[in-house]
Amino acid sequence: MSATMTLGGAIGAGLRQAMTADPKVLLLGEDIGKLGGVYRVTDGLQRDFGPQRVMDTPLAESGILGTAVGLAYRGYRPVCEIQFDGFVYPAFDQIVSQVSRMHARTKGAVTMPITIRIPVGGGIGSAEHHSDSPEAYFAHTPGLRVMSVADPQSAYSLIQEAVACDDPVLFFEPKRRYHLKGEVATDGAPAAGGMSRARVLRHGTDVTVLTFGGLVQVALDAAEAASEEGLSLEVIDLVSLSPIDWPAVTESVRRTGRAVVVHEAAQTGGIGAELAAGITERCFFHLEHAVVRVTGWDIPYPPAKLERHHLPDLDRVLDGVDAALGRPSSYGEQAFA
Amino acid sequence: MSATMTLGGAIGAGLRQAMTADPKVLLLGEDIGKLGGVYRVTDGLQRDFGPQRVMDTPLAESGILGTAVGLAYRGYRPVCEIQFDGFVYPAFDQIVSQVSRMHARTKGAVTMPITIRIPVGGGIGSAEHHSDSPEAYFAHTPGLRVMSVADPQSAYSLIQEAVACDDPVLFFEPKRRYHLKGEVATDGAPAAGGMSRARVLRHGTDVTVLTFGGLVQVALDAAEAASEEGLSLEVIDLVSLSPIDWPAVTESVRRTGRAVVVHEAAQTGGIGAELAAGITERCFFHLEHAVVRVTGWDIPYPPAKLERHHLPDLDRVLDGVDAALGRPSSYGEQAFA
Amino acid sequence: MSSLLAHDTGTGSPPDRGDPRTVRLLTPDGVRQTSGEYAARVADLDDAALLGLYTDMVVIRRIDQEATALQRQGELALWPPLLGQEAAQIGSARALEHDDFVFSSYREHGVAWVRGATTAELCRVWRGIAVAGWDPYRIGMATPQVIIGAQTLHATGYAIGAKYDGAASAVVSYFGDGATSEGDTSEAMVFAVTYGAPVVFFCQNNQWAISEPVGLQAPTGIAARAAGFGLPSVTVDGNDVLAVLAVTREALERARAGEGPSFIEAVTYRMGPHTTADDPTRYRTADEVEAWKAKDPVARLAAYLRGTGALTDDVDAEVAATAQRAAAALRADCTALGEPDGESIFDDVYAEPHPVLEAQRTRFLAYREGFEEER
Amino acid sequence: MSSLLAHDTGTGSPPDRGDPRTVRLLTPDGVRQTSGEYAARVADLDDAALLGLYTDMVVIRRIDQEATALQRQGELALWPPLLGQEAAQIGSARALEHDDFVFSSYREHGVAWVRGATTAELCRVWRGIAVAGWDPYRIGMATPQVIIGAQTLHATGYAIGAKYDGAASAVVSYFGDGATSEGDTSEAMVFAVTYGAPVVFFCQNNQWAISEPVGLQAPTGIAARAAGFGLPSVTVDGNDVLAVLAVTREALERARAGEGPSFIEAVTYRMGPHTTADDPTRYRTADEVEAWKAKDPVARLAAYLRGTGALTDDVDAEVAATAQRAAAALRADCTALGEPDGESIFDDVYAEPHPVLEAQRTRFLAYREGFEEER
Ligand SMILES: Cc1ncc(C[n+]2csc(CCOP(=O)(O)OP(=O)(O)O)c2C)c(N)n1
Ligand SMILES: Cc1ncc(C[n+]2csc(CCOP(=O)(O)OP(=O)(O)O)c2C)c(N)n1
Ligand SMILES: [Mg+2]
Ligand SMILES: [Mg+2]
Repeated sequence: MSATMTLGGAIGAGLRQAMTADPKVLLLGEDIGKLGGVYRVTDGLQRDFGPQRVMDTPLAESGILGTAVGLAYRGYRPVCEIQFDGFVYPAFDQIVSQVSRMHARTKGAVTMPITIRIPVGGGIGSAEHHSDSPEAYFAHTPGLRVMSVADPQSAYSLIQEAVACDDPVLFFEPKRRYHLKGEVATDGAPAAGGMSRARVLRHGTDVTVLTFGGLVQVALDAAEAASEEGLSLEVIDLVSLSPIDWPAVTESVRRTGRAVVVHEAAQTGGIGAELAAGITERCFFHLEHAVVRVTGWDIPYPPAKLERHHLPDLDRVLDGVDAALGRPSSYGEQAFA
Repeated sequence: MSATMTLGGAIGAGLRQAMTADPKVLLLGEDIGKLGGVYRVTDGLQRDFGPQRVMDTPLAESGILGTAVGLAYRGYRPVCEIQFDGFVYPAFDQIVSQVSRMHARTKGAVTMPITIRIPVGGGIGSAEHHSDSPEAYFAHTPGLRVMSVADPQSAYSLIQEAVACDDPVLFFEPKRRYHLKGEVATDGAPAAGGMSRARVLRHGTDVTVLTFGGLVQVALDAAEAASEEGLSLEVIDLVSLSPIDWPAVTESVRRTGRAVVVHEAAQTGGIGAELAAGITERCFFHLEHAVVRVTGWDIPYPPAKLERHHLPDLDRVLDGVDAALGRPSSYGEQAFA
Repeated sequence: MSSLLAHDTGTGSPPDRGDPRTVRLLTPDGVRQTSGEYAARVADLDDAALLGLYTDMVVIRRIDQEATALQRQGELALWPPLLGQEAAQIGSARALEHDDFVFSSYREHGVAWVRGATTAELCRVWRGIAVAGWDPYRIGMATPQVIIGAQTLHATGYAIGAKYDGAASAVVSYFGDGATSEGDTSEAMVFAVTYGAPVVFFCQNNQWAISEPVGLQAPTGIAARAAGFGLPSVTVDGNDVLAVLAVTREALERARAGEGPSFIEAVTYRMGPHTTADDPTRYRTADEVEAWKAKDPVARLAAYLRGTGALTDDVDAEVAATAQRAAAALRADCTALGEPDGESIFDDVYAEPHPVLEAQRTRFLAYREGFEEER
Repeated sequence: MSSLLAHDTGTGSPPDRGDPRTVRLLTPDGVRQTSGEYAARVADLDDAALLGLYTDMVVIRRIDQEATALQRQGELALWPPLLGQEAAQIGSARALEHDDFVFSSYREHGVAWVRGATTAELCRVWRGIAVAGWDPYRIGMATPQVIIGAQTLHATGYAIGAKYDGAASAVVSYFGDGATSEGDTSEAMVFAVTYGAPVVFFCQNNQWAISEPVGLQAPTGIAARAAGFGLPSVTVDGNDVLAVLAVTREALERARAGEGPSFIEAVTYRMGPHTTADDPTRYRTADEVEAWKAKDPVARLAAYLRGTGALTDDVDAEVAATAQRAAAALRADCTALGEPDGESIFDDVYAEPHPVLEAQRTRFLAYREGFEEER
């Protein structure tokens, strides 16, 4: 069976599937019930599963996560929605000190199969605190898994895997892709590989472009544009940001000898830093050039009308590719303090 | 003038100096008044400056930081103490969404000269949540400055610079070094370089060892041990973790061609990732080997009796140095997933 | 704690939510209460003054309407309408002195207007060209806060600072019913009480936090919660501009007199959507909205002023013209707002030099230059 | 809200803090109150049962003392003494049923003891060999929580789950006076009320949060704060084991009957230091400590039982011997606790396979091997 779905709709369908499969799965978050969430991802679920399994919560993110910890303690499998990326920080303590550590703390006696769904990133002309990319904070936190989806099929399959996973999972949903439509197979096993596996979306030989979530399409577009100039880019959707699928990354970069990492978050200490460090550790003698980072600048997310100056786009990806190839680019000496 | 002080005492003396110099400086935190803080860093300050300038606060870290934002708005220069590293997370939202963004948000109209003092790190046999190293979270956050001190003289000078800085500063104080004694010059200009400058503590030619805070002495000891084997290690105390003093780092690594980064925090996404990425970007053609990371493992901080297995020590630093030199070490192929 | 609650009903009409303690000085039909403690606090308001409040409300409603239209036309990215909350905002803001300070949420256009924000400044955030509309120190009001509840602590800290300075300034923090659930709001009350901060917590209980009814946040009421923290706490008819003015004056007076913080729950209603991106028909009934129309804050004052004869058709036409001029200015100023240069995103991130960011700026400029050359 | 407060004084003796609403069933001199609502709730406790409570308190006090000694001798890294809080902990814990669940802070050794933690389990955390002492599901009690206030939300979530399961289980969350300031504690009350969670918030107001007096956290009182959130809230003499048992039974009954959450403030005193690392003479007077000695919870019950004749010198010697055996077991079990293998730090970080961490484990093992070879 298959159906055309938006990315948001696919997550909703995946959640419905997960709730049907396991009565212990329940959702909690702000406005997720009657309204179906501000992005309508949970549309219809409260109607069909009732207010106990789709809980509109008080407006308190620490409360949502702390309550989820207790529910998990009791044997439930809570799926928390944080309304926007920028609103996850009030829950940071519960995530970093409780959710992530409970299994280790109790030597495995207590599992925390909590999924934390977060609409993420910019490119949608939104208000302050509605376009953050906080994934690096969580990828640096032991005990958590972090992933991001980029297309409806992955969204449908991987949300189910995330919910079924006995570890806590940060599940980032790129807002700018919510309305993207695609064909989704709803039967059979989930997409090959599973939630911790990267996916090579385009094979290439000159440079490996690594990205995830909202910028996957940008990278693919850049690869298409580059091919017109005779350049062959390999594009990898990392999917999993913690753990990173190193075998897949390593295999590709050893082949191409050059890597460009693309993300929206600030450069310093972003996922790109870990990728650059880890790639260099694993592929040093295969590398023709330092790993190049094409990222958001080290600034608070700018106002909507200026976000295009902040966000990596096709041209900035190509600029990074130029840098990786040792061609003229903006990555000159003076670009590094 | 100079005096012998512990590192903790030097911070207290620096704070006293800052409070004397500027009546707008005030301190707030839990137990910092009558008790003088659990590490006695603020000992005597409430007695001498009164409870308005040394405020014992209710037990609420978000409250402390949010109140500091308001005080800064009003023209004060608040110095907040977070009692232990692991208790900063409840304040994460105020730090990341407010403190760090207010100056940019208001186009410079409102400054946030807030210093956030945090006793940091392990090695002291302490309880859960009392040995965290959260610096990478803040170094990834635009708008913040992050620093760590390692000796009494730096502590004395740099706490004053941090307080005088018009930007918010995370000021990490390594707990395991609080009782370290040293001679502190209390007159004259602050130590050359200032708070954003790294310090070369030991000159060497074979490998550059980069570290900060509680592990500076470990690195120096390792360098001493290595020198007995005829190896010449350069040891750099980064001091500033955001911004990193790239000119100093680059100069050294270009010379040695090899770098080892040492920190206590989890490896994935730690400061070491940014250093490895940034060094490789700047020194790729000078590097003889990938930058090696000697860090805490990707685990929640272990119980006290096991912390020695987690923390980089002299031998693990030397193991990393071996890896950087291409000698046999634990950093074989199989050590990278 | 119950002694801390203000109990003056100020009216004989049936109270909202069956609560006999709601302060009201104007009935929905426009009958003014002239006796009692709270009435005395606004006894100085003659018809001219009331006409001033009325004008404010009509103007801000018109501005709100125009901004909503500007959003529909693509000139604004988003707008959170205040429709229905004019009395709560104008009444409270008009109680403020110049040296007072406001920390608000995102819907307080009426407060900003009274504090002196220009029409251009009202638009900047929502047009997406800035994350702040104005210089806070110029108008004595912080820029809109998006993180729910965060500003309650800022207000408290500012108030503590004002107290330390020996200033006569008081601080008002505006927030919604939903915000009362956030830990920050509770912590703010704790800090305010502990330090006796001259801060007024002004909760506009507009019945909804996006799609969530207030009963989900505070099934047993909001004002009582504040009283539990030790704050003098009062519930006021938030659609009664006079009553709102009276209770805010009282709270500010208390603050300036060194008697510490207090809490006001203004019971009102968000007549429109949460923002222009919201569809309230998904979560509330037309009947409910209709029922609240009967309590319209502007109509209520109009009815009273019609009764006294102060508001004639001519006067009302003048007020409407004033409002229309404001709306026209809003439109003109909004559409004239230029877009800042891209490079400005690097400005003001730090107050002091930051070499890493400056290097990024260099790269940005090199990139842009290279890019333009290519064209 | 005041109607939600429990008002049974249970005694004619002058109340603590001048509060006529503090529940007390045993005066400091050991006179038992036998009439009134709360007395009725513990009317089933005959002398034998009371002797059981007495034994619990003596034993846990002795264990606490031994643990403190073990810390002084270097066998434990740290210990947070419960001295003075025996009645609050034993009285409340003895009200629990097997299927109930506890989420506590770090000082609740008495509660853990009653729930069935072994002497070895009491030591594990403080000896530094684990960050949790026991399997929560075995004894129906979560492991000690260090982050102040965090466990109040866990308790609420667990209670919501129990309610969804249709279980008769109730949940108790223990925390201190200081914890009432944390946003999490307030949010927990909000969630508990909204969902009618069968959870009891049990605040041991021991007057101090390290060096900070309770007046810094809640100048106007703690129980009223909870009442403001809509929780039935009661203040109890926390040094009166009978009264504590009575109010906890009431709250648990309410929870099990589907009547939702409630709040208990047990007024008690931390007789010792905050932890063995603390020096309380820096922040409080000897007089204060002396004054509280007169209200000693163990002595009080002893006085009563001496009066009824149930506690003779012989019986007391037996109790002391029981306590001594527990202390000896604690010492033996503590010092016998082995140190886990270093490699175990990689265990259980994840429940499912994690290649990056497993590679680090490989590196760790390679390092250790190489290191051992070198020797
Ligand atoms: C910390 C945080 N969580 C969630 C949101 C998303 N959000 C924006 S407005 C809103 C509802 C606020 O309701 P209320 O406080 O009653 O204010 P109102 O909008 O009614 O004026 C929510 C949930 C946010 N801005 N900040
Ligand atoms: C979030 C957090 N902040 C600070 C601390 C440090 N700390 C440990 S115990 C304590 C005082 C707690 O006081 P209270 O809640 O009254 O409990 P008590 O120790 O009196 O039992 C503090 C501040 C902590 N553990 N967690
Ligand atoms: Mg509202
Ligand atoms: Mg206490």
